[in-house]
Amino acid sequence: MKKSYDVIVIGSGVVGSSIAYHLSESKSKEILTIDKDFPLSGTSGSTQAWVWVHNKTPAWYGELNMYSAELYPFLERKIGDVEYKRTGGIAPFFSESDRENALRLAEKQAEVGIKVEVLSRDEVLEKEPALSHNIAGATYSNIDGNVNPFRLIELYVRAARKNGAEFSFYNQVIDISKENGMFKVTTQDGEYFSNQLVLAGGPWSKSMGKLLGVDVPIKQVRGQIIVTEPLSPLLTHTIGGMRQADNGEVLVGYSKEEVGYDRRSTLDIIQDTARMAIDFVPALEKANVVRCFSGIRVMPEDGFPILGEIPGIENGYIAAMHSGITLSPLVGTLMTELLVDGETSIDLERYSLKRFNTIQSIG
Amino acid sequence: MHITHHPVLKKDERKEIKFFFNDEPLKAKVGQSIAAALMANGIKKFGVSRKLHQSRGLFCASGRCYSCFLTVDGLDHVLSCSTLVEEGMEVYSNLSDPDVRRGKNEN
Amino acid sequence: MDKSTIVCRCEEINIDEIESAINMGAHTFNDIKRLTRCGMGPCQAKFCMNLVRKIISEKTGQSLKDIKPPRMRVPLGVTRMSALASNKASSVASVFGESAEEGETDHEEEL
Amino acid sequence: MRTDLLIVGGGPAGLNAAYKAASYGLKTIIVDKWFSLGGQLRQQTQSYDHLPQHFAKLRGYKLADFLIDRLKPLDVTILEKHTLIGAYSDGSVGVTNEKDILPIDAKNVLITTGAMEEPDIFPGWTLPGVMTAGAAQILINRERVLPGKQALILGSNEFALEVAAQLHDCGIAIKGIVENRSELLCQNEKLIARISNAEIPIVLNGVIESAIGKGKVEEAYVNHNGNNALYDVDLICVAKGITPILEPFEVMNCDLIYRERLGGWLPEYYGNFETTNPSIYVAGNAAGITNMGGILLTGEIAAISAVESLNAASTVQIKEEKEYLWNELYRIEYNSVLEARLDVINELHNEKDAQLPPLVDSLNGRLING
Repeated sequence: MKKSYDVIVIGSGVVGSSIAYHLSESKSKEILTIDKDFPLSGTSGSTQAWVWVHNKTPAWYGELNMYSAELYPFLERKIGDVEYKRTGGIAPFFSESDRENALRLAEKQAEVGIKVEVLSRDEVLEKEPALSHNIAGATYSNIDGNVNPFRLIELYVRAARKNGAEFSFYNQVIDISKENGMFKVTTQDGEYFSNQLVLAGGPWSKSMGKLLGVDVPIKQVRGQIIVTEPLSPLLTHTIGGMRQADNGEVLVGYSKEEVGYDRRSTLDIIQDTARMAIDFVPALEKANVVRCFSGIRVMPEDGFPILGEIPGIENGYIAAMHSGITLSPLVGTLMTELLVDGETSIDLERYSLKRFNTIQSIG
Repeated sequence: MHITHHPVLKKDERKEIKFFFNDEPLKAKVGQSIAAALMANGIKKFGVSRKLHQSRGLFCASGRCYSCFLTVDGLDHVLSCSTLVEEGMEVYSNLSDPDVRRGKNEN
Repeated sequence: MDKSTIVCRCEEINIDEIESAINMGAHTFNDIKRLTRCGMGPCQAKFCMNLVRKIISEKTGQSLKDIKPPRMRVPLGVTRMSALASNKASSVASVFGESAEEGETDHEEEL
Repeated sequence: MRTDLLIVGGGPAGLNAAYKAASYGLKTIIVDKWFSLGGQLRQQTQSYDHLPQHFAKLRGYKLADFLIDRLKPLDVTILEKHTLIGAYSDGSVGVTNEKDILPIDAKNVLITTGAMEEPDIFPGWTLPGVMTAGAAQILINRERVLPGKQALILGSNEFALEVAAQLHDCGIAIKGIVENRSELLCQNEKLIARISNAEIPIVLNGVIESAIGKGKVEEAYVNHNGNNALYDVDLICVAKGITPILEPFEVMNCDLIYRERLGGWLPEYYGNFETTNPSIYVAGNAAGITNMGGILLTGEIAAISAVESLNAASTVQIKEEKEYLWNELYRIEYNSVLEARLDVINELHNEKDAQLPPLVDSLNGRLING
């Protein structure tokens, strides 16, 4: 392995791998991606992996997600089958009083071109007959879908490697400093130098930022998921709270707890989640649950992605966000533009770390 | 085959009952697991694996390997090594993924 | 042994597939599991655990004492959803609630 | 549901622990995943030699009956067909009977879930007719069903030979005991003699190349010293040893440790058999693979620890109990197992800077001095 690169990306989750892949496509950079574990061992490997747009608000944030979702079919043609399916997304509501909110959402999203329909109970059940007859209605959009996160990240890494990008796994970054204008990244396996540095550490972004003297205002949020055995085809859409994977497993979960990096499954949340599964899809009561898992989500303090240059750190960049699966094709594209050309086709000003005003010192 | 004369254990005095496998009537002893009752009738293949469609049957008999799944009284994927056979029980091979919408709970 | 010999009975993953994942750089059971689905089926790696650990050890030279078992989770054994949901009246929040308020920021879609 | 002691697993370790704990007045619950208590003893028709002094020599299933019957007058609640499913965030545990989940708030939890059989692989090992030796034993002795007519046994440890002999006695023709090493693993001379008298062939330096058949095993190729031979068999029993069951410890957040001589990964524990999660204890094969005497005694030691933690007996009683039990363990358990067990205990006490119980400490010395 070399010692010196044009770009070092720290973190090989869905965001870091996508950046490495898209950068490698530009054929203009020598790239090293370093991960303390292995791709999929963190947040990106413990997700339902919806590609979800329709009720992301405000509309400008929904728009960003829409652009990214639109990139998936093209991405798949380049890196291979990631089991991306534009199933359409259904977000059911159980009370008629929610219809007004739903209509308002549809109106707002229409302004940026996201088509959201507000469905009656009968319309929902026609689309998705397994849903409970107790629902009052749902918002629906055909832009939503899902992807196999295991395939997605594996293929990002494979494609990037094919383009010459290097990866170093099970290699914890211990220190970052600047030497003669270059970043010096010290890891448990050695020292590496680069001109540009991208922090893509997901929930670990905060501690990475500390190495540069920068506060990255994110929280860790645990989400617990239950997974059934593979079932005969039951759900055809991505439902707000669950989906059926290609292999027939149904993944259910919608919990959030702030418990740091604790990834245990607790019976309290698992039981709530099982109840929710049956409330949404009564037939699931007969399904066998095979496993549960939990993931630590990244949650920027205001909820929106942190993307772009790190203020005060020349040639330092950050990409930390919730919804990394949905956003990864677009984020990889935009970060590549930024690192290669210095400007992006979508203005990232609103997503800059600057908005938090939390720079402590220049590392 | 049932063991009628066990070298150590006393005479088997368990009552005989009838159950069905793929609609065929079979005999079992009270207190036997479904898996054992099928083996007693010479049936070893309980179903097929989901990817390669290879034959599967009893493997660990301890409720841990899940190779012995069967459909029992309308419920798919019942662990047959740890479920007791009952009079009149209707048991079917495990040939496909469970269909949770089938039967009485359909909404 | 024939590389097409099954290691994981549930997901029907063979020696070759596990070795490919190791070649890609995965050196722990959990990482191999996510790449191959080995150990993700109903038995949850109970039977392939030590078989896979042995393959990792042979391929990577790591000692068996350094190769941890995969993460094991609730519910420990296959359990009906109805049993899990018993004694519970309320369910967790739904995705719809997230969009109900304009500017609501706590998006949580990709659980 | 509240209790002083929740025992997960109603095999010999759990049953013996329940008796001891309840004798000192601890309100005790046993949950067991099976229809009936007794664990592996239920299908053991052989009797055990190395038992503690306070046990009579009995066949396995009779020993189970004895252990269960003596609980009857005591305050022990038995929940059959219940399994541990996980832990709540308040520390209570959930057990399920596949219909409901019952939360149990226990002051102490003792996990005696035992061990599981290790598989071995060869092309065709997933065919019906290939099963663990334990499964075949369950079929003949608990279910009273013949699993086949002609069998191969893969592996040559004591359990492999015991099952081979029992299958033979039930009328199954054992075509061979296949061992890939150059000698038998079993060192029990009586058992080896039984195999020899039964004229069961032993195939050393042998491996099963493949099992073949349509829908079930019909034949198997065995490679013996480089030559392939075809065996006409409908049953292959895999007996490659056992390893502690781990998943209850992982969900209870107990740290694990690896010791080959104890069967692989197992929970770490202190000299009182408490795991790294306070008030969660371990005993029996789950605490390292041992013989029946070791299983019974560790259950009892763990029970005494729970009794001690609740101040349910006098210091003198506790001391006497422990002295007797540890001395018995020293007498009965194989040296290599006891050494490895003490090593686990020493390591954890060192790591946590906790003082070793004097008895354990003295055993360290006795083992070193032989």
